[in-house]
Amino acid sequence: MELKELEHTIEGILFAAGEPVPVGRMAATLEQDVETVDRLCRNLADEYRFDRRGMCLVRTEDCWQMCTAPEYADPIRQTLEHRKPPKLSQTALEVLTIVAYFQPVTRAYIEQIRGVDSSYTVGLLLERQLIEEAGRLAVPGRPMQFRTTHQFLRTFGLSSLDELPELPAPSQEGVQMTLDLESAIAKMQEEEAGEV
Amino acid sequence: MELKELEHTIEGILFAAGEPVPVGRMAATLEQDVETVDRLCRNLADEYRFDRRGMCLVRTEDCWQMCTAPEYADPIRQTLEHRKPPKLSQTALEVLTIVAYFQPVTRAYIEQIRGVDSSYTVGLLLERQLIEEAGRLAVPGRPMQFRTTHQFLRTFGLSSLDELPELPAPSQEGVQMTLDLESAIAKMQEEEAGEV
Amino acid sequence: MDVPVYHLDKVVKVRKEDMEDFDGPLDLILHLLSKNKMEIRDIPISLLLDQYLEWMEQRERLNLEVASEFVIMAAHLIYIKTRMLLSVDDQEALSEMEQLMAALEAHQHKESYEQVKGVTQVLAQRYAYGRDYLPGPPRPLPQEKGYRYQHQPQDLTAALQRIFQRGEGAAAPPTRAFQGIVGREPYPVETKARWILDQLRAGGVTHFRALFRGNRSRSEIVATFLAVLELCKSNQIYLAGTSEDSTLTCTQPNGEFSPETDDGGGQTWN
Repeated sequence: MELKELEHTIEGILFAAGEPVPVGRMAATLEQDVETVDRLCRNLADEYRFDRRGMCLVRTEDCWQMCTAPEYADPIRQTLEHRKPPKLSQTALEVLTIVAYFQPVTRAYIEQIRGVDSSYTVGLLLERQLIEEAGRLAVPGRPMQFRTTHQFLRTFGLSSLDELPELPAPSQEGVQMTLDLESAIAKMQEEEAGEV
Repeated sequence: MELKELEHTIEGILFAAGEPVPVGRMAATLEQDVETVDRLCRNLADEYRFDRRGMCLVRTEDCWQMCTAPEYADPIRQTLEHRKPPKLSQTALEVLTIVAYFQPVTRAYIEQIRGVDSSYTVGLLLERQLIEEAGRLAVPGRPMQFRTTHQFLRTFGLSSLDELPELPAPSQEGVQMTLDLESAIAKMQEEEAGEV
Repeated sequence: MDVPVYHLDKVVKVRKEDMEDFDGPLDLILHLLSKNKMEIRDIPISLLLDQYLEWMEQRERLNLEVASEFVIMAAHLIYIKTRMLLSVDDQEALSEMEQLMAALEAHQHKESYEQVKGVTQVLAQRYAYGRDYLPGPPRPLPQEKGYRYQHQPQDLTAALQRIFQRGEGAAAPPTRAFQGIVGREPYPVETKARWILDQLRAGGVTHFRALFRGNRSRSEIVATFLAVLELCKSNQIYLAGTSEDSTLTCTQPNGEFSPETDDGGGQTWN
C-alpha cells in the first residue's frame, strides 16, 4: 500500500473507532511496523493542526484518537445541543489527583489521605469516565482499586502519566530537613574520602 | 468567520454528531444562510472524495452526515472487529426510552416529546432491531406505531417491561417541565381521540 | 546489659500534640523510606541498622544536631523490631510498633494531601482547555446489523431525565411530523386504478407487491392500495394467494375502468 493510502486508511479507522485505538492493532491489520504507523499518525496529526481542520488526532499512551479541534468546541456544542461538562469541583480534583499520582489506589487509601468519605466523588469520576476500576487488592475484603483512563489523559492534555506535573515538594520544614541531611551526608562522605 | 474556518467548523460538527445534521441547524448556529452552508458541505465532500480520504460526506434529504469511506471498509472492519460493540448515541437512547415507557407510540409523539425531528433515529433503532412496528393508529394518515423488541429487553438485561426502572423523580426545575409535558401529552391524546 | 528505655509518646501522638517538633525526624525517616522505595510496614531492619550504625560512628565527629532525633527514633525502631523478632508474643512491642507505624502513615498521608492540594490548580487549568476535545461516537462497522452493546436499565431513566432537563417538550413539533397527516400530496385513486389495469393488460399476472415498487411516498402507497380495493370491489381484478405472496389478474382484459359508485373512482387520497 502506498503511504498516502495508508494514511487515509488510518484516518478511516480512527474516524470509525470513536475511542483510542492502539497503534499496535493498526500496525497488525495494515501489516506495517508500529513505528511506521505511529509516524503516519503523527504526520496526519500535524497536517490537521497545520490546516486548522475541524478534527485533531490525540495521542494517549500507545493509542491514537480522533477528536474535534478544541478551538471549534463552542459552535459544535451549540449545534449539537451538547452541554459543556461542568468544571470539576475542588473535591473532585483532589480525588482525581490522588488517583492519578498514586494509582492504582483503593477508596480507603483516598479517604486516608483526604480524611473524609469520598465515595460519592469516586462514583462521580467513574461516571464521567475519568477513572476506572483496576482490579481488586489482594487483602481482606478485596477492595476495588482505581486508575485513571485515556479520557483523563485526553481531557488533561497529557499524552502519558509521565507528563503529569511534578508534585510540589512537601512542607517547607521537610525540605529544609532533607537538604540539611543531604548536605550532612555529603560532608560525611567527603571526610571519609579524605580519610582513606 | 472566514470561509475556510466555517468549513472546518462544519467538519467538526459533522464529525462529533455521528448522525445526519440538518443544514438548517448548522446555518442557524453559524449565522449563515442555508445555501452557503450547503455549498461548504458540498465543497468539503468533494475535497474528501478527490483526496480519497478516510471519511466521506453523504447528503440525505436536508442533512449532511460524515461516514467512513467505503473503499477502506475492509481494514477498518478488521481493525475494529475486536472492540466493544458501538454504543447508542444519547439521541438514540432518548428515542428508545420514549418508546420503552410510552409504547406503542408514533413518530409524531416521539417528536412532540423531544421537540426535534427523530426520523433518522427511529430508522436506526428499527435497523438495530431494538424497536419494531406495532400496527397503525386509527387516526387520519394512519401513522405507524412502534414498540420495543425482545432484543431491547436482552440489551438492557430485562426479562419483561415490568422491570423497567421507575421513572426518575424530576429535579426541582424539572417538575414544572414534567407537568407541562404531561398536559401536552394529555392534550395530544385527546386530540387524537377526538379525530377518530 | 540494661535494656534502654525510650519513650515515643510524643512521636506516636504526633497528630494530637504539637507537631512542629516531630516533623523533622518523621520526615527524615519518610525521606529515607521513599528514597529506598519502601513501604513503611516493610522497613528492612538491616538497612536502618546500617544507616543507624553509620550515624553513630560519625556523630561524634560531625555536628548533626538536626539529625539527632532521627538517630533516637531509628534506635528505638530497631529496638522494637528486635524485641518482636526475639519474641513473637511481645504484645507491648507489637502495639508500640503499630502505633509508630500508624503515626508515620498519618504523617505521610498529611504530606501527600498537601502535595495533592498543591497541584490541583495546575490540573484544573489543563482541564479547562482539554475538555474541549470532543470525541466522535463509534461508528457501526461496515455491514454491521442489529445491536450488540449491553446496557444498564438505568441508562433509560438517565436519558429521560436529559429530555426533561432540556425542557424542550413544549416546543412545536416540526412540520414534517405531520407529513402524511395534513400534507397535501394528492394521488387520485382513479389514476392509480387506470395505471394498474394498464399494467395488468400489458404484463398479464402481476405480484401484488410489485404494484408498490416505485411508490415514492406513503400517500402514493395508500392510493395504490385503495385502487386495488376499488378494482376488487368492482370485480375488475382477481386477487389470489396468501398475504405474503399474492397475485393479481385482470378479469376484463378489454374493459374500461368503471367505478361502481360516483364518489369511489373520483376519490383522491390526500
